[in-house]
Amino acid sequence: MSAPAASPSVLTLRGVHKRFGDVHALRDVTLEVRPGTVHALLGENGAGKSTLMRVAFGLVRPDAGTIVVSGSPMATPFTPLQAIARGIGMVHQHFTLVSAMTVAENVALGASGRYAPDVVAARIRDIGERTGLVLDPAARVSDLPVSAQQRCEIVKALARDVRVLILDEPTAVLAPDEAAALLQWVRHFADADPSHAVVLITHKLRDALAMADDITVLRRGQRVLCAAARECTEASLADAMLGPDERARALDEEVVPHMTSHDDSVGAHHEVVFADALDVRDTRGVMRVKRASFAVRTGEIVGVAAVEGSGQHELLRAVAGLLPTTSGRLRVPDDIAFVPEDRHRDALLLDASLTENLALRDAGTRRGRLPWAEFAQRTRDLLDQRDVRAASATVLARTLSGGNQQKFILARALDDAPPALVVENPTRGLDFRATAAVHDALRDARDAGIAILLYSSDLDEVLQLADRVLALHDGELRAVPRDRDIVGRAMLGAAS
Amino acid sequence: MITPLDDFLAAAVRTATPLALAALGECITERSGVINIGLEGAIICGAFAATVTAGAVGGSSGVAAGFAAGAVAGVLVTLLFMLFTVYLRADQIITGTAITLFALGLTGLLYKTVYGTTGVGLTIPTTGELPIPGLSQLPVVGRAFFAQPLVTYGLYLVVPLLAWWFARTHAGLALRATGESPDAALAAGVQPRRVQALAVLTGGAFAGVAGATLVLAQSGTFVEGMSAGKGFIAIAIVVLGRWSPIGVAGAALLFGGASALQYLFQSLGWREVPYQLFLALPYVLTLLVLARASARAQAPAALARRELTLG
Amino acid sequence: MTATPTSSVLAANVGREGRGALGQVAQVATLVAITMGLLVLLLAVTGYDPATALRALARGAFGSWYAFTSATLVRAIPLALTGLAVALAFRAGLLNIGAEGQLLAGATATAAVLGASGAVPPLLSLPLALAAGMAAGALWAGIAALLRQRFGVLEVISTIMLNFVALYAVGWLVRGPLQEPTRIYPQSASLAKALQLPVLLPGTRLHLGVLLAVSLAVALWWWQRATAGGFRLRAVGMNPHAAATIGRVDVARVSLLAFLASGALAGLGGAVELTGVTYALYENLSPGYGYTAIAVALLARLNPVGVLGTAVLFGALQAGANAMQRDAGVPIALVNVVEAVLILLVIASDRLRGTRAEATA
Amino acid sequence: MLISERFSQTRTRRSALRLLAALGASALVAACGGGTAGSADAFRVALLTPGPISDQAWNGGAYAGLLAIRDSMGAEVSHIQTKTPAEFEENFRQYGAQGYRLVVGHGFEFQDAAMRVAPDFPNTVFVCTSGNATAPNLAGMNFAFEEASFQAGMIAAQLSTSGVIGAIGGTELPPVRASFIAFERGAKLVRPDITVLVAYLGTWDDVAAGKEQALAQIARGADILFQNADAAGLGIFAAAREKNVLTFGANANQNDIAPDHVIGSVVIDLPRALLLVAREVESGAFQSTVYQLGLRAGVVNLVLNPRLESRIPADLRARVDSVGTAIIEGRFHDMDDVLRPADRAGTSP
Repeated sequence: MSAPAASPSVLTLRGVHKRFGDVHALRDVTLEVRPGTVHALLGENGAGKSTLMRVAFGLVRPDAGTIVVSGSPMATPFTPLQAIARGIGMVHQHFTLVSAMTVAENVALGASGRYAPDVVAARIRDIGERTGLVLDPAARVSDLPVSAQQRCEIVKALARDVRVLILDEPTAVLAPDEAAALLQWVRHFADADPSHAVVLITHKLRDALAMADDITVLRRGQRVLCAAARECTEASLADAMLGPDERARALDEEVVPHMTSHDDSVGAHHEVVFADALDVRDTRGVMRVKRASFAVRTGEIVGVAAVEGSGQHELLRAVAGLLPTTSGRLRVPDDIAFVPEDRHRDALLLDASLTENLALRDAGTRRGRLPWAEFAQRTRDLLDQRDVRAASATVLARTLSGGNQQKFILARALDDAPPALVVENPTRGLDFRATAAVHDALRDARDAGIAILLYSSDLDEVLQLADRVLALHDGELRAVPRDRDIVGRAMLGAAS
Repeated sequence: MITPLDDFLAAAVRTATPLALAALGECITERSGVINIGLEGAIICGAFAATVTAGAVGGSSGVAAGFAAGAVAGVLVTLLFMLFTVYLRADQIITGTAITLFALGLTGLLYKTVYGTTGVGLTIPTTGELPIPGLSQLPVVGRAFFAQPLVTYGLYLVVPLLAWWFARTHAGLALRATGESPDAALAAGVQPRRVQALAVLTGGAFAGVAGATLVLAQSGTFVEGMSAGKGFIAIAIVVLGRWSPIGVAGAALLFGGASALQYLFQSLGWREVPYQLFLALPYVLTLLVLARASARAQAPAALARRELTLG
Repeated sequence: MTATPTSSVLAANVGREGRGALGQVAQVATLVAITMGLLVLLLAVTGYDPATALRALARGAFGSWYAFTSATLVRAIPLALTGLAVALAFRAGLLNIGAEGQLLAGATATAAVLGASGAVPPLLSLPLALAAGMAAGALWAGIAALLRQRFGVLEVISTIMLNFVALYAVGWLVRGPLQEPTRIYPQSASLAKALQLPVLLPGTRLHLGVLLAVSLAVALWWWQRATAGGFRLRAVGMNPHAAATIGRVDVARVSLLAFLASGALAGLGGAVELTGVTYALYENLSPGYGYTAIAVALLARLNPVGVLGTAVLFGALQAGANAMQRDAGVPIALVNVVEAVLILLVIASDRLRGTRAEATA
Repeated sequence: MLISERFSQTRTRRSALRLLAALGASALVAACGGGTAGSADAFRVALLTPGPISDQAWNGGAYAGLLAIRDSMGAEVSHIQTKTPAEFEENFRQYGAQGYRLVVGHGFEFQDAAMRVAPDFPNTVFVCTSGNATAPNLAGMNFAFEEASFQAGMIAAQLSTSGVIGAIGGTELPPVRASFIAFERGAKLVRPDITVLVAYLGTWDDVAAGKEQALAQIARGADILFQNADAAGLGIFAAAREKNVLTFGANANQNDIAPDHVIGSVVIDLPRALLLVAREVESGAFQSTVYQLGLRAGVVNLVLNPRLESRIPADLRARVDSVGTAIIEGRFHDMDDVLRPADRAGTSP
């Protein structure tokens, strides 16, 4: 415990418990944020970081625990409005802006009484001058680029005289230089006023060590570490985040496993996917991929590195045969498999059985009666062989955990050994164990000779898995060496 | 000199009044992301409650009481809809259909219970026209807009007030945000459920007043099923008016005008055009307008969505 | 339950509803019982003798062979066909509220074809007329389908609009082009005996339509469960994005076909009602079958065979309501309340169960 | 399992089951033929109306007739409001099967169904108002509404100061159209230059529509309104009251609905008409025919409102009465071309 006398904390969460059904999301978690500091909240996906902060912001009602703001406790339950009134602001990982409304309207949202656009606009400009977070108050949010939307989120919080700012993975959607600028600003905000503080939710050790004063680490809903940043090292944090046994695996993963010497055993590396001067427009007719040329060969993973909205969404769908190409040449096998990033939206019939979900693959081309008995058998085989934890083939897809859903989706895609596979953000939202399982499955598929085109918004994941890397910037694709710095610059469009 | 145009416009405004009331209420409701197909039920309940109350109280205070009762009845029947859709998150279309069925049946049943076989006749006190001195003498628009029952003048206040409220109050922002993105609204400190609940009930009150208007400012009597599809017309009006109060008022006037055209044509002796055409015209018009892309762009993004928040 | 290949087929399909057919029937029975309890209360409150009224209700619906076949089942036929229409559309994720208008379109086309079919032998003209009814229903639904696909118009709104347009169109037609030859009454010419749908059981009004409804329901049930096309329909209804992305299903095409098929079923409902019951086109041909159909489909959990059961239930309710007015003086409007309460109870029980399931998930 | 899931408390479950059992029992009782109301040999009369009997007009009048049969003949009566052709036949058959002796379908729309049903129930007499079909146990009953409408037109024309009068109908049904033509001819007889505005609402229930159409006609100068619109007609009275013009009631005596604005009503004495046929049926004197009931039978009358009667000059009154006498004596032929041959084919009692 830190000494309370010198600097009473601006935000304290004590003994927070939260269960979702059978899952203990948070167990007796305590967090103290000192004034004028940046407090990094570290943990793997699913460790409970976001949930904890949603508790602090009144979005999640805890089963037990107290929340104290600037010395006085919050009456539980409380609403985000009450949290805001007490000077807490939260910027969510997935933006919570109303895209049909203007910046000013979004900033004003949540207050009461009369809304005067001029006053709010002046305030936004004022904040812009003070902080460098410049925005056009009259712009519609839907017209703004991602980085401006992020600024809008922060300005929204600042406009309410927020003293404790909670940022949930703020750099996830930003390009590296934008991310760096943002973190600089965060440091500046914390230093500007002794009543200020920032909670930075992240899973990036580097960011935490570089920017934070204090670091709290959560693992599986429990606090496993709370220390000053200067007392921590990457190794100690990794130990805390992953636990001793899993850390070993994680370090293994850092080693690039795919040896080029391995190539000969696969035989002739013919190009399974081949694109030449490919143009792709999105569903609204906007050109998103321009003259892309590349190939994916048997037995390799080609990784695409890009910041959000660079055209990767369209590129992957064009290759998967789901989006028509405008011009250029594209040669892909008919039975190419696709694993989309949004499991619930694009990959599963949540209210159907696993057997029916298996049958969904190729449902568009089947005729006549469906061989349900065969599907059921294949589903059971698949559950056994691919280590998908499900009670039976007849359970609803909804009842599976996220990790098992993704394992099922991947297994389904690989079920009849397709020559090529397109994968998009395959581990989004998965915990460490499930992530490792997905990575293993992808490498196994690659080793079995399948040509894989992979995109991940996590540059580290791309570098971990890919044999070759393509950087995509504003629709323009080029091959780059597997070097973090080079790739990072290339995806921003900087000359190499 | 009173021209056929004057009369036509006056009839259009009169016919538009209950439609505009119901549609403005539905506009509020839909802006919060809920579509209330049970509007028809709220209208008929409002009409019935207004009939019973105004008849029992009598006189001009009876009219006032009738309007109040109409609003209360509209709220009560909509409360059922609200509990189902906002709190149980039941399907809005199906619940709304059931509510309409429920209200039409219940009012029919209660009407017989209260008034027996002879009905209520013309014993209900009504509001008359209340010409505004000066304004009602204006050419063309004078009689049409300024020689109407009080409730119509109420609309002249409500429409701009509502437009202002949508755009210039934080409550209005909260309402629109809830209809666009309940998640965003929630994160900004708005309570989407509460907003939707209040919006739906407000819509019910408006519909109830619309029903009361049918009785107290127009017919002077109650007839089973006298809402005659006006709730559905109001939903079309909201679409046609692109979810904005001014637009809704204009669209209501257009629908009123289509009906008034039928009266005008027949009274001028032009009976070659089948009256069904005039009755169907507003619906066809709405369908045609819907086919224009710009109309849909205004629709609240979360309209009729069952899950309130995605998180 | 251990999954053998054959049982798992069934489980895969039934499992989605989360419980067996027996459980569903039990649930519906419970809800009907609660509704009846509320009915008794309502009758007592409004001053009618519940015992007399309920006896009349039972007698009107099931009291005699005649009542069952000619009041309950005859009503159940259009309810079943429109119920199948709604169930099919809902299953595909289309909120087709327009079965009423599609039914009217079907009846109108049937009347027009039979009116103009003079020289064609009845054996040919009757099927032709039913086909015309289906085509007209599909066409009427096609307007909403087109608006949805080309312009993104919510089908909920467009189908409601189209119901009113259909109603007024029929009102005009029976006073205009389709009016009976003497041009006195607002109705089309009454059908000659040969052009009427044959009565199935002598001494009753039960016509051939019942066989059509039953066979279509069974066929649809089988089709949805066993065939690729049926699975595509369900997949699109459950999640069009996944159907397109993983199944590579042409969602627009499946939606369009489902909408057209739904309209055709409702249109057939109108055609069958005209040729089997009313024998002429009237403005008031439908007492709102297309709206009741929503309840029929929902209560049956969109199961085509279940639709048969709920159609009979609602047919019995309405037949019983007629008897309640005849024999106990209870206003017929009461049946609306009963139907509404039943729908609300179904929704409530589903949602309460759903919320609990979500809470423990 | 499901029930226990839904009602975790056994108490609730038990009562639900009890309710189910009670329901099953009542169905069983009904199925065994128990509980049929009334005795088998009572004289039973049924009425089917297309609209609500609270309209104080066409439907309300017929219901009054039904009650008159009950009260003066001690009959058991039943009424049902039904709007859908599919239900017409069913209800006819149900009444037939229950041994009703007389079943009245109140409107032309019931005729087709009655024709189909009548042969199957030879012991039941079916009567359709405004109908013209006959069978051994099926009669039509036409009301010469136009006779008194003609008289109403005469009064309207003379009382009008503007020279414009109006007539508003629900939908364009044959008897409505015929009476409007009679109204116009009566008016023109008195005042050849009179303008008669005719309109149809397309509905019998939409009161607001009735009022609006009335206002539209009043705006066109009409100061006397004739109407035949049932429930929607109430809106026409409301408009008359608001704009202080005179109207005529129709079908039933509507003079009291707006006592200062209804000059008189073209009344169909439905109680009288229905009693007439009911007595014939009961006594066995019924003969299949198309009843032609008008002034002569005393079934159709122009009943003036005593409060406003003084406005009608004596000479006009005499002229109206003389037309009435001519009609009763069969000397009036101004409407012969309008009415259908079938209407005239029937006998007039």
